[in-house]
Amino acid sequence: MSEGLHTQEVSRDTRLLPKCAAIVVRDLQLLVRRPGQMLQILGFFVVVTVLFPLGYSPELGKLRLIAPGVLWVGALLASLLALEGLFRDDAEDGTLEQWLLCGQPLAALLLAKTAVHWLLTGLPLTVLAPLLAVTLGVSIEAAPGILLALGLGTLALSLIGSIAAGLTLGLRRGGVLLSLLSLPLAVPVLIFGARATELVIQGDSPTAALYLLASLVVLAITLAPLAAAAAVRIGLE
Amino acid sequence: MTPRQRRVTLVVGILAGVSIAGALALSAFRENVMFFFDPSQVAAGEAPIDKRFRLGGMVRPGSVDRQAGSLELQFVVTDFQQDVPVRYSGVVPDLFRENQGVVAHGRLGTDGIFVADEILAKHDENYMPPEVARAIKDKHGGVMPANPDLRSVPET
Amino acid sequence: MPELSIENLHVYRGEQHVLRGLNAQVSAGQCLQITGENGAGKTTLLRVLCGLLPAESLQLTWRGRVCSPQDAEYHQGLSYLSHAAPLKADLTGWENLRFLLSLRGVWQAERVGALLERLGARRFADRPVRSLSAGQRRRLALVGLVASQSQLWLLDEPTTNLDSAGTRLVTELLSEHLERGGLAMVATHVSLDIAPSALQSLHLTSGDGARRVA
Amino acid sequence: MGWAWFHRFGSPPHLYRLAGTLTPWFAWPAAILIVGALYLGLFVAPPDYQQGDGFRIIYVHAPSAWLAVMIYAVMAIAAGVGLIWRMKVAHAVAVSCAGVGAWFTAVSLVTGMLWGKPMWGTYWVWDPRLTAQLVLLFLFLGYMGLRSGIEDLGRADRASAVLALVGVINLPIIRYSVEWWNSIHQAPSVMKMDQPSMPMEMLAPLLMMLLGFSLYFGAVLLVRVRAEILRRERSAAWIREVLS
Repeated sequence: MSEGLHTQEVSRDTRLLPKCAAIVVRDLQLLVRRPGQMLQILGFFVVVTVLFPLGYSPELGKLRLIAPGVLWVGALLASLLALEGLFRDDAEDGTLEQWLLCGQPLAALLLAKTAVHWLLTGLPLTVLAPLLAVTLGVSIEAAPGILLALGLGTLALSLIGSIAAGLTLGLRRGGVLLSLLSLPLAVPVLIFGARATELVIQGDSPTAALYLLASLVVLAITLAPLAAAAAVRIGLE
Repeated sequence: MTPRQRRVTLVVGILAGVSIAGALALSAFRENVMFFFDPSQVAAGEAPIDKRFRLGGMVRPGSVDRQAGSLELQFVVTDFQQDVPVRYSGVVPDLFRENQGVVAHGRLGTDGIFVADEILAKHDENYMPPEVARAIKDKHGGVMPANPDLRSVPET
Repeated sequence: MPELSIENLHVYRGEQHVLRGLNAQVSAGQCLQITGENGAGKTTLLRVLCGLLPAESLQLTWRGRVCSPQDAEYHQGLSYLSHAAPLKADLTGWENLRFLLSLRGVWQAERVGALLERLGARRFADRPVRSLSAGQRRRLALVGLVASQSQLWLLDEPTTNLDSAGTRLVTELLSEHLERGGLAMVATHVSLDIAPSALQSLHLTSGDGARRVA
Repeated sequence: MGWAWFHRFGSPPHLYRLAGTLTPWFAWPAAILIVGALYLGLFVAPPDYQQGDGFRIIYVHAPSAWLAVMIYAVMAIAAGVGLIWRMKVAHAVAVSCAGVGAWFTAVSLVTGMLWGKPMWGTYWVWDPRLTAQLVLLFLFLGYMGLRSGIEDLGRADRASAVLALVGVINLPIIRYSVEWWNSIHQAPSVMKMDQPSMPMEMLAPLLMMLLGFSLYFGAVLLVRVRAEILRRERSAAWIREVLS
């Protein structure tokens, strides 16, 4: 190696965005190698939703009434299931440690990580939801509203859940704790999301509830990565 | 970026995020989560036909008509200027009484009858001894006003 | 003027006062070898200096500036290699290195290629890390370390899982790093074959903190 | 210079002694106020014109509901101080709050349910404030659950502090839930300071009870903080001096 004094002369790219892009590319690569986790989560969502007609009533009229709740509880549980692995693998093989040492704001890196996580779990859940809604007697015309509500809602859930995922890093019974910690924080998302979905299904305008959901998403994008960064630092000690 | 620039970016980012979130929440309230109308507005044709909204007012004394042996119920909601007949099927809350505040969720039919799918008895926010309540009612022609001024009540 | 100076370092792990008032200085071109029995706090010391563990008290001076061990600029100048190589099992060695080095903003394909060649890692760089032996993973991690071009190396047992040729390679890389004006803190019991003038050592004993050995 | 008191406050022996001295100053007034308020509320205050004697449960329900929220706020502030200034006794205060807060939340829920039976005809109604209170209970339980899951004390302190601060976002939600959902639960009666919608003879015991509960919380907190400090500093030299 023929470099001279490498200290001051190293040309180091200190921009943040290429690092976030590297995280996105890497997680997509990982998904291609192991699509299992994502499929498991989608399967879980489908099973939970389909159990309701079997356990409650096959009458579409009745099912339509509980459809918003069923969809949201299913999506919430599926997101929680997915969140368990959000930071765990990276923490176990030591790569997450390197994120803390790369000289970039950890919160921004975690935001990128959470965004790609949503892309790989929350978005597929969202796309699946209108189809499942049809099996619950909901008209396909409600699809755009359901897509919007669940899209925003799952994004907020992923962001909020990233805090709990950081806090429970490396703990025994981490999965149970993750649910206990996330659920209270997820209550507003659930309320506004289910409300928006209900209004859509009834054929009313869900605008107000969607605004509130969007407001939660923006707030979560702003604050959750900071809390998650603090949590991850503590979790890696 | 220097640490100082980072801190400034962070603070600006948080402020921007929180204000956007606040603006979105405000637009939600401007949208009005669910429309609320009183009987006068319904009579004036301001309420939408065949769209869910909330109807609020007092239960007109003597208007409650219960079908014996069924949960069918009919009564009239009034704001002392206009009346709206309401039909409801189901269990009503205990505080649902004549001359009490009530909020009904449902749709207005083309026949002018409001079909409710949910009835909420509006308990008023005032706590007072019975004799004070009597005194206030006496002053207001036998009806509890929406916002009684307790300081104006004579000692009993 | 030492590039790195650590003063009054106190660290508790649980109720144990692991490091009690440790002081150390490292100048450019110097290597500080950390020895000590198991549990004496070698790994703790390195992790505290990375900002991965909180210290009860620590005055850290880096390039003449007092800073926190979580400072971004300080991090840009340091590389930490822990016991385990920080590699994703499902990615190939090449993909792993590209990610790690992109994260630090120093990815240069030819340079990494040359380093892989030199560390004898070229032939397995395209295989998923899952299928590699511990020694092969360590070689990949060493490529990442050198390619990150940091001035300060913090190495935790860098020679574990390596054969004697690999161990020699580590000391060789270390010597070159020091010659270029780099600094290193290495926790190891292997005697490091580098110029005596560039080598200091620090012996940690559990119980009464650190004693400095010439 | 002005921060000397702050650092003195942060020293475990000082806080330990201070808490010991202050405890009776909280405990006795608390006992007197609570007994007095119970007498006034249960026997002297007149029955409500609509709810009759049933409304008297407000004298336990409302103060414990306020206290639950207040304790969460105290916990979050202590946790924040501990996290930012790395003050260990602040973490000890935050930990001590969690258990008491969970109890007050549980009491407010149970009394709310008992009140709900005559008011709404059922023990449980998914009314916004009841729901928000339930969520608050989950937050307290999550806080304690997280702590019990982490063995290292320092890590448990910091992790639970982050959770407490995140949970603070929940407090405004409780606060504004009445407007958000606009339901059948009464709007807060006492907060309208210009014109309380409750006559003095009904209001006075309520305020007395609130003050009594707050002082009681203060006393319990001081005792628990002392215990927590003893537990944390058990190997420190000053403990032996104090105990001998």
